[in-house]
Formats: sequence, C-alpha cells, structure tokens
Amino acid sequence: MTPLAKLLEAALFASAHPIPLAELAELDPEAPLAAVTAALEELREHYNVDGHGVELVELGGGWQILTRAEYTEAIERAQLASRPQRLSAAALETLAIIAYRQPIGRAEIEEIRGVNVGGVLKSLHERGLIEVTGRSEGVGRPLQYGTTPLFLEHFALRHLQELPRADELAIALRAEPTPVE
Amino acid sequence: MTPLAKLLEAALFASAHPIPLAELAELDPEAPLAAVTAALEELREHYNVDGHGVELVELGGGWQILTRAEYTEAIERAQLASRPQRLSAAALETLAIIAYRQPIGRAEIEEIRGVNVGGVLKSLHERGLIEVTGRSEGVGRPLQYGTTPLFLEHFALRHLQELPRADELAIALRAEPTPVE
Amino acid sequence: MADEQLTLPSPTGEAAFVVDLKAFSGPLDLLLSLIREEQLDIYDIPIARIAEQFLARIRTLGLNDAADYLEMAARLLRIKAQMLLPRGEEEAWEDPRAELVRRLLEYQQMREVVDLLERRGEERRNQFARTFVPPDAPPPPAPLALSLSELLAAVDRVLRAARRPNVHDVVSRPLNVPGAVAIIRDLLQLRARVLWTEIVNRDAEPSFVLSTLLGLLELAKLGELRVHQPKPFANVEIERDAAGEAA
Repeated sequence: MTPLAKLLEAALFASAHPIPLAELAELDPEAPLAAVTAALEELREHYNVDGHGVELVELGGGWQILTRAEYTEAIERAQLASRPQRLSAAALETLAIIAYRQPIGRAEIEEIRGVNVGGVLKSLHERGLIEVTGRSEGVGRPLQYGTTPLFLEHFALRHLQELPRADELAIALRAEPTPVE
Repeated sequence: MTPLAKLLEAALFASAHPIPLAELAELDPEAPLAAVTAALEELREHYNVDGHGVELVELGGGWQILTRAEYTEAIERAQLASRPQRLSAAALETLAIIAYRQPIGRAEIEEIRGVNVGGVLKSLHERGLIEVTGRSEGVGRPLQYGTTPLFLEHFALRHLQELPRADELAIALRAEPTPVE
Repeated sequence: MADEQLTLPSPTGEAAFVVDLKAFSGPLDLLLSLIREEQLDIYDIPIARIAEQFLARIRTLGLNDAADYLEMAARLLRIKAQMLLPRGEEEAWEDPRAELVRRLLEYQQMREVVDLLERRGEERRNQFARTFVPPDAPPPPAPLALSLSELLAAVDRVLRAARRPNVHDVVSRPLNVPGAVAIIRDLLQLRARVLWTEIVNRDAEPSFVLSTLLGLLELAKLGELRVHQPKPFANVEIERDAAGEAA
C-alpha cells in the first residue's frame, strides 16, 4: 500500500466517527484531493481483492471501515457465548446487604460497606437484580432499593425467607472441609 | 488470507479493547486453538509484510489491533483522535506499588510513598486502572486494591508477569545495609 | 489525574502563592534527589547535613505547609538526635538510620518500576485503538455466573466487616395474608384512597411487605380495590373500587 493509503487506514481505524473526505485530506496537507481519493480507492481495493474481514464504505457523508456483514453473526454469537460474567466482590456485598435489609437506601449501604456504592447500584439495577422500591421518609426522600423476582430466580429461591438467617449462615459458612493437620 | 484470519480480523476491528484468546476461539467453535493462534500469526504477518497503517499486538491479556505509532501525530493534528492524558508521577508511583504488592491497602501504599494517597486512589479507581479486591483481615478491615485488565492495556503489558521481578530490578535492595563496623 | 497543586494562603495574608508539588512526588522523592545531588552514600547518610538541607529545601519550595514533608523533617531531626546519643556497647547499637535507608531503597526500587511503566505507557499512548464502533443493537448481556454460596459468602464478609454488624436476620416468619387483608380493608374503610407507603413503612419486615402485596393482589382480584402506579417507581396508589363495593 502507498504511505497515504496506510495513513488513511490508521486514521479511519482510530477515528471516533466516519470521516468526511475534507477531513481525510487534512491528514496530509501536501496531498492533493485527487491523491486522497485515489488512496481511498486503493484501500478499498486492497480490502476487497486481498480478502479481508473488513471493508471500506462511504456512508452518510463520511468514510468508515466496517466489519463485513458475513462475519457479524459469528461475532455476536461469540459475544453471547463468552464466559458468563461474574459479579465483583463489591457488587456481591452490596447485593447481600440489600437482600437482607430491603428496603434500604444508598446511604445506609454505604454506611455498612464504608465505600461509595453509586456505580455498583447502577450495575446491579441494569442487571435486573435490584429495583427501586420507593422513597424513604428521610431528608431528601432518598430512593430505597430491594431485590427483584429475577434475584430470587437466579438463586432458585422461592421467597426471601428462604435465605438463611444470619446466625445459621455463620455455621453454614464454616462447614468447609478443614485442612488435614 | 484464510477465512479464519478474516473472521478474526473482523472481530478485532469491531472491538475497542483487547480480545482474550479464549473469546477469539469462540468465533469459530470448530476451529482448534492451534488454528486460531496460527490465524492470528497470519494476520500479524499480513499487517507487517503487506504494509498497513495498523498492526496486531498482544497485550492486556488479549489481542488488539492498534494504529502504528508513526501515524499518531498526523491523526492527532487532524483532530480525528486524541491521545489520553499522561498519568502524574503520583499516580504512576501508586500504580507501581499496587502492581507489585497487590492486594494492598491504602496505609501500606502511604507507608512506601510517604504521602497521603486518598485522592490518587480515587482517581485511579475512576479511571478503571485499579479496583477494590476485598478487605484485609487487619484492624478496621481496610479495603485492598489491585490492578485491572485496563491497567495492563494502558501500559501495553501482556500480563502482570511481564513486569520485572523485584529481584531483577537494578537496585533491587541488592546490597543489604552494610553492618556497622 | 488531578492537578496536584496546592494553593496555600500566605501566613501574612498577602497574595496566595502556588506550590508546584509536581516537582517532587513526596518527601522521599525530595530526600533521594538531595542524596543524589550531594552524591552521598545511601547506606551512610550524614544525617545532620541532610536534615538541614531538607528543611532548607522545603522552606524555599514553600512545602512547609505540606504535612507529609513536615513529618519527614521531624523524622530526620529525630534520627539526628538519636545519632548524637552515646552508643554504649558497640555490638548492641542499632543504626537509627536503618529504617530510613530501607524505605529509601524500597522507594527507589518503586521508582524504577515507574520508569518502566512510563516508557511502556508512552509507547502505548502513541497508538490508537479502535474508537468508532458502528452502532449495533447491543447484544443481550452474558449470563450471570453467580451462586448462592457466593452470595452467602458476601453476606458473611459484610457481617464481619460491618462496623455495627446489624444486618437484620431474615426471620422465617410465615406470611400473614389474611392479616394484611384485614389491615387494608380497615384502611380503605377510613379513606377511599391510600398509598402503598402508608401501609408498608420503610422498615417493614420483608414478610409483611410480601403479605401486604399478596393481600392487595387478592383484594384486587376480588374487585374490592384498584391498584395504580402513575409512573415507574412512583408510589403505588390503592383505591377503593366503588363498583366492587356495590357488587
């Protein structure tokens, strides 16, 4: 590929949006517009003839490199199949507190955990594990959170009362096999 | 290029972050892992030999296509993308300590750096370079910090083991304080 | 990264001046650069001299308001005083500088890693990753890998970590739907319209919440009331159903 085509490729790859021809031309102030269009043609040809997973297209007044349609399905499938996501320790602890103390406001959770939980609450909410159940009567009437039916479903619980009581929990958690001495 | 290399290229082009090998392998469930690594090698070769504006690199626990450094300036000048801000010395020192000593609490970091690191930890956390990994058993059960995959990505490290071992560092406490004669 | 500048009010109340803390990333950094400038042996620091220079430097840099630097200055002066004490038995003598030397070496080692990170970070900064990713429909989220034992382990962590370990016990109390139905009926006798939060207060037991919810659904099914939520997350309004009443 010519140096100009390589420069265009790098810019098209890095840009946050499709790039209009005029902007592409600014990449190399010495290159005449004709050279830029020729380099674009060269890049497009290269992707097509050489056989690439991507193609160069002109859409909505700008140029962009796009994944070829024939591969999008495999990519989406792979994203789905990618290993199930785990919750962070912070998210788990917050969820545990909400499960046992619902309805509970953000300030009370932060009081227990000693850290800001804004981001964690948002992500638990997006995952559908918690929901806003109302507002408390306190100053500013802060939002109260509780667990959702999906939460119960996820842990195969019929209702919240199936969660072990805190004192039973201590025993259950210690029941791990003790290392042989 | 082989069909598998094209598929990998399509997926890598569509991602803003490194893709772990395991996820790349899921793109074609029938391809053995050896075929995937061979296709990655093919793609890397193709970019290098054929002369492209981008290259394929292994970092942050996965594979990623990046623009070649030689085009950075032109792309930035044309305002098509901009480089992230450099980290401050305070941030780098804190990261270096966390990278080597993780999981580590705030007090220990402050002990090594000799300064308060509350603000630095907050901003490293906001940038996604560190995360809370748990709490230590110590008094007050302080939070423990560790580095994230984004940390590796930011410093183009394949994995943490790529950092020199403490005893490989030049001044690695090699000479014990000489006993007083 | 936050701009690490402190604007310090001058003690005389004159124009405030700005201290550039960036010149040094901390007292250990300043100390090390003094040792380097003077080409001193880190294992045999002339502590009186270095303490004096440290103090002079934080004065000229205007760092004397920065607690971390002051703390180090105090430490140096302490070591200086200890060095002056009679040593007594030579064998039992512990060099009061030992801890400082250890910290300086540790710090220097860390700085070496910083150099490496800086280099690698700079290389990476010079390459762009893909930023424009064409808007596809977001794929459904990956399934969540989360087991009950993990959740319970988290509860345990919270219980042990909480300053006041007052996480409520979930009491295995049977649901009392008839009781809740009675309460709701009584309330609706008094008022034609009540709010959910008037029935269920914020620290209600989960069993009561559930009982009330089931009771409401039961009464709605019987046509005795209507449940209405004006918008998502809004309070639930419960109204006596006139038609149901008539029937």
